[in-house]
Amino acid sequence: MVSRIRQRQIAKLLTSGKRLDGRSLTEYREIKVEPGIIERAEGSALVHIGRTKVLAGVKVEIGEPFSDRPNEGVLTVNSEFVPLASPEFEAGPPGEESIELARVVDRGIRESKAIDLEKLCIIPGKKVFVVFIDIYVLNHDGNLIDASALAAMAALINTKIFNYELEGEEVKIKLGYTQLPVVNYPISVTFAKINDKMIVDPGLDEEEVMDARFTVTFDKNGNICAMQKGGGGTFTKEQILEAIRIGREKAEEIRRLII
Amino acid sequence: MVSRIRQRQIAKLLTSGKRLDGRSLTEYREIKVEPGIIERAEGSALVHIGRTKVLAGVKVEIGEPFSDRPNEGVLTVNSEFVPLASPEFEAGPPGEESIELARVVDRGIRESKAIDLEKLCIIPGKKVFVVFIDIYVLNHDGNLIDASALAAMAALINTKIFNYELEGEEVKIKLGYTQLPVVNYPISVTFAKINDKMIVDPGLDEEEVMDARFTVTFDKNGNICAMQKGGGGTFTKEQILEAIRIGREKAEEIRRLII
Amino acid sequence: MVSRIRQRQIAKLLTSGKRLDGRSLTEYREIKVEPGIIERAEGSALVHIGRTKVLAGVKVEIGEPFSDRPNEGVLTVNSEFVPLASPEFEAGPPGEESIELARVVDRGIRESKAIDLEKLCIIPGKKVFVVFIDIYVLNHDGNLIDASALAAMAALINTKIFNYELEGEEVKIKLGYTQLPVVNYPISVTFAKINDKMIVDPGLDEEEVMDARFTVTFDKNGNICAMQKGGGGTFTKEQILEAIRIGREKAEEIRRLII
Amino acid sequence: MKNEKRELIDKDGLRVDGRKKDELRPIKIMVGVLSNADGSAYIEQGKNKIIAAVYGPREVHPRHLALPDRAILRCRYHMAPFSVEERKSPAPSRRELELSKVIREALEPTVFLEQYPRTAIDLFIEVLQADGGTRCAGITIGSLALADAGIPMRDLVVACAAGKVDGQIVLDLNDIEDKEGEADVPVAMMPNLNLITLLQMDGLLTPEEFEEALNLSIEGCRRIYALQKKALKEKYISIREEVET
Amino acid sequence: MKNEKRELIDKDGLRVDGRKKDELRPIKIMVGVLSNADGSAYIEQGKNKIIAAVYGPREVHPRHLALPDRAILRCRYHMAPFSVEERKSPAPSRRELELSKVIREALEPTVFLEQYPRTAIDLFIEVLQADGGTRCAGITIGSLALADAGIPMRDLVVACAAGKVDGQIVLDLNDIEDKEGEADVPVAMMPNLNLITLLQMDGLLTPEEFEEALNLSIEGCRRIYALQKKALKEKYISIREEVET
Amino acid sequence: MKNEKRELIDKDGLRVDGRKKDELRPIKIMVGVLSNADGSAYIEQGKNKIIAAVYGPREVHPRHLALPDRAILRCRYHMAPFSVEERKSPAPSRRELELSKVIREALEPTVFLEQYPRTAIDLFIEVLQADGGTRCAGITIGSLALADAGIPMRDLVVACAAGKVDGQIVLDLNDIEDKEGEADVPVAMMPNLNLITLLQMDGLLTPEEFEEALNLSIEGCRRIYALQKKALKEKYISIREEVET
Repeated sequence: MVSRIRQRQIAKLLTSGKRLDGRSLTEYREIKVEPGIIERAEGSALVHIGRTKVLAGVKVEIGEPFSDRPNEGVLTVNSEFVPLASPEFEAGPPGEESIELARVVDRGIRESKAIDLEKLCIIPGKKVFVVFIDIYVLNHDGNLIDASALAAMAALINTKIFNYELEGEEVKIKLGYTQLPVVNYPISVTFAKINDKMIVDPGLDEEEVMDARFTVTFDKNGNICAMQKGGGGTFTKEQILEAIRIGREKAEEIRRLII
Repeated sequence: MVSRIRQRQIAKLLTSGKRLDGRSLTEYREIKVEPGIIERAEGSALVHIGRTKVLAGVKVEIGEPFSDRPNEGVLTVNSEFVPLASPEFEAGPPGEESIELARVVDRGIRESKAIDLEKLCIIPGKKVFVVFIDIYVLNHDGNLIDASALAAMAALINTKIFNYELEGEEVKIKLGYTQLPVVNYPISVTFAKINDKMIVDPGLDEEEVMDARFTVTFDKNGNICAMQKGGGGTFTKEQILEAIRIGREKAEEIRRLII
Repeated sequence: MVSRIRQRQIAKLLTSGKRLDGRSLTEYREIKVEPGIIERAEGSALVHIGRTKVLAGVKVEIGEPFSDRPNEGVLTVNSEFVPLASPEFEAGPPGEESIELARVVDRGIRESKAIDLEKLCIIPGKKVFVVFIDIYVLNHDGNLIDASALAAMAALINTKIFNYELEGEEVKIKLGYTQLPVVNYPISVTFAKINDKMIVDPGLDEEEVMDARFTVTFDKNGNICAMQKGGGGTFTKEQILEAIRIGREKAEEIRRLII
Repeated sequence: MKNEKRELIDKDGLRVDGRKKDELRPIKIMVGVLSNADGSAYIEQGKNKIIAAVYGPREVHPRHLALPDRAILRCRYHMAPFSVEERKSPAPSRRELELSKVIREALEPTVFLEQYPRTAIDLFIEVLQADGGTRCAGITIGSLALADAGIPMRDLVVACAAGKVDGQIVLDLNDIEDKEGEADVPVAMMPNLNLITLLQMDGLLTPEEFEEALNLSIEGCRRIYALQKKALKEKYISIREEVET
Repeated sequence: MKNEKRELIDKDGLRVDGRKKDELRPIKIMVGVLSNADGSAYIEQGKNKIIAAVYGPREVHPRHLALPDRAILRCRYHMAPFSVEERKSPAPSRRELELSKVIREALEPTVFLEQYPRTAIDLFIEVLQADGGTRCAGITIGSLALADAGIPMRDLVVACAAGKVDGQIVLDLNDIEDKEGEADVPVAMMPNLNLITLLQMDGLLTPEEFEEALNLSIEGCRRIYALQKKALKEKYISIREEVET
Repeated sequence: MKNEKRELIDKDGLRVDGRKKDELRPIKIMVGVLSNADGSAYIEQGKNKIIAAVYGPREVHPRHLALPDRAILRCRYHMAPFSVEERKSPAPSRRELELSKVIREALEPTVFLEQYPRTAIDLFIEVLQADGGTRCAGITIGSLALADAGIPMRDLVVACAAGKVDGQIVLDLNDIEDKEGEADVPVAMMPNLNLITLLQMDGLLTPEEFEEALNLSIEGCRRIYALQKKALKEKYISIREEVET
């Protein structure tokens, strides 16, 4: 836990528009994207935001479609806060933070229709491709949502599916690979509110003193495809609208790192 | 926990044939049955016994029969002691009290053949209706077994199944509904023994001081279809036989509330 | 826990080549094998090593083969440390000791090809016999691995499968039984190291003071088919090689008890 | 969301259930409906039927979860197996776990947690029948159950969603609109303090559409707030009547 | 229960295993069969093979379960995967959880729990082979394991079922009679105090038939009680022999 | 294991990945790769990509697990869902639980646990990509992560497997060799003290073949030990450079 002294220090700096690590209020830490580092996965990417490290891996398998979407492939997003990444993380089934993160990332991808799921149908109602995105947090230094959403998208862009042909209802694997049909590029931008100041990309020390968190996800056309408020604090309407204005620009910048 | 003073008070009153709330030893609290309150369920009923409130919902789905009963539908009874209902209840998988309750209710329905399960067969050995009875305790003020058994029966009586026709082995839903084939009406009557006195329909304060509990379930013909002794106390043979005599009358009275 | 005094006593005796119960360092306690005691199981055996008692039961069911072994039956080994067997055992899902034990027993049987799994294929890729070996520890007085491995093998040798014939893809059970095709007889021999002395078949009191444990499993030809070091201590290469020399002889002796 | 299978707004501008675009569903709220709980409330909003109960402040189990300087607020949002079209397993789903978290965080800002150090305040929300917008309705009665339990609060919290259906921004989506519409924006707020305590969104909206939806949600919240106050008042009147008679 | 597929009582009044209506299956009981447990017992009743062990009085984990004024009695009834026709998953089923509860409550009345405050007495019953009537046989040896552990008791507890098969009331149902018969009434009692400690019933009986079945169960209990005492005595004799030689 | 489908060693004595029989796969080791952990290390060995982190000595939760006279070493070996051909469920498998145990027991002998009574030292090993021999590679970097965390140790622990492939004893089996070969012998040791801390075997070997495999494993360990020391040194050099500049 960051001490109260640290908290006062962070808050005081913010009133003069500064942050502990020298960033401006609307400045991200350095972002680095390393796609394709897990050769055995169909897709993968390691994203660094400052010292935060998140690895996303994509596996593609053949499975059944949902009964109400017989012509569409299936997308599932799962997230693991492995205890290696932080002294606060514990082994065991995903906690609420991890589930929330996975669901926010999932919504961004799903609502922006980032994957053309109809192209993943093999036999309508019977066989489709199931895309598993597994988010693996390796080092938690704040802003896991943005890092995870970016790693997931970079991994999807990087994903290849084996070619196949049908013999009756049997799927026969053929030589070669095809790119996963990625057609939109949602990008999450997360804000923290500390003593009524809005800052972008909170580091862990800032998250520990923040009042509340707000994530907004933009698709490639600048439309909003997901939002999530977190933490036990509040926002004014004006703060939300300002965050959306700033977030839209930030999303544009970050998107350039992956396409 | 009811204090020892309360316990002595309850016991003392009982020796003179009285109870804290003014009831006689063989008198139920007021029973109210509200069928059909969950429109989205195939059947439902809310039962009040005094301040005890139990909601039962019935869902009907298509599933597979048991391999040793290929011509019969499937009945499953589940009970949830949701923490909303009592400071003693905890979230999580059902505890032994909850499992016992569900199994006693289940036995009463099953052994009295309350549902004509053969009428729920769609394709022998392959497709049958599966009837899920979910018992939801909303406020626990004693005698959950009787309230739950009654709510379950009232919900079953109230249950409608969609009409269907077969196209080959596909089940096509048609317009309209048919009543679930309910052909018997088991009713549970529960007794508590406190200082060698037998009382009917124990309230929570009485349950907290009782030595043991005894439930007997009667079908519409006055036959016994389930029994369950509970609690770490004992009964004499005479107490059991007396409880059966009284219970049979009580069951008749209560049954009139639902048919 | 055995007190330090006991530990010193055990260690001191060992330096003069003796053990608390009078055995030599390479001597097993009395071994007794009672096959077939669970008539309802397809195979079973109760093994006593001293006061250690382990019951193994075999059930055979029809199931699906693994997709990479379409022509082979399936073997699964499971072990339960039921709380009846020791004050240290707790109810619940198997702990790491129990899982390790089951996996070591499994490896011995699997790697020695003790069961001719191809003979357990009914319809390639679709239906095979699944052999469940359940190891039930009834009294834990040390050396559970050897007792379990022996009980599992004795139960397999004792296993009969119902006769069947195929009607299309339906399996019809016929009169009579056939012996499970057991073609090899792996035997485990376990050593404990206490103060640099190697002893065979450690009793519970010896296990409580041992530095490390080493199990080696031999097939009927004297070849090694499984090994497992356990415990937070070490071995020299010479100790391992000596254990193998001794273990090979012991395995021969023990094997005679079951074939 | 978003498989436009049928027309959700007709040529007269009316929705599948006959409502106008900025119209709430019929709402019925009752406070103090359960005798065991320290506080409780019940809501019917359209076909939603939801009940909430508060226990606490009370001792924390396990104890190491207690905080030395304030109470912990815990929340469990849960759906009855029979509350939805296809029977739901009673085990909490990932969706229920997420909603439990965001509901708790929507109510936390209003509770004076520091008044009850080392205790827990437990809120249980049970969805008995679901018809779209259950998280908002759950927050609306959750804050009433807290009030009914006598927990000191800065303000009530009230929640309402707006969304986009057939290209138009509408208030308080029902189940069909939620599933087949284009976007859903659930909002919770403290109406007197004008502070947003829950904000989520899924679907696809331009920033301008979002602002319109946000404004409409806030308007909906204000209307439900009036119903909240009325329900609280009715409870107190009935208590006064009981006391006086 | 109750699909009358075959004749369960033949024209000579004999049952599928050749017994008369009021005849128990062959029973073999042994006390003190496990070296680790504080007390243990083993029974074969028909093809049932069941073993029970008691540990305690011992420390309670987790500690908050301990009671200041008496011991807690805990019971786990569990079936081995290979004990039944189709392999049973080792995870406890709902049936096993219910039986664990009623068995505990059948034995609780006899134990002087107040003599061991803040401790636990653990009874583990493992069904190695099941042939109908396992709960009763489990209670019968459970009370012997308690006695063997030196736990002070008011009386032994003994259990036996009666039931209805082919229209007739019979004693001590085996697996086939239990599955295909019309009713089963398991009863446990403290024979010297004449008190019933377990009573369940499933099937369909008139009150008169029930009374007949109850009386027959009690008669069965009395006969098994003689075997219990004999088994206990044998244990003590063998100990005395050990001591004297 | 052991379905000889293809030739694993060609006529020139080269293996499927072109290695000679006694040749290790390319190995890259880095120490101190994670900022949160007290110690960490990363290895690539063939296509294996594995990361390890140590937290501690730290407080033990739950507390009753703490030991009065020494630290407890805990170890979790875990595979990422995407690390293997077919997606692995994130819940720990029986294999992962066994490996966690043997890895812990392979490292325990080297740590001076008695220096930190009542604490826990937690080692987490995450297999990001698996290519055969992950337990050995995990031990190799596990001991580096312990060293990086400043935990006092008797020696490093280093691990390597040998095995039998196409009838020949070879070093450091890759995934294909592990699955299709005849035997696998993973070994861990403290190289300076010449003590074996892990030894497992599956497959089929004569005692003579085993001895050959054991000797080859030990030889492999010694070579990897040199790489361990180099990686540790590089970490310290880079720290010194940081400090000095």
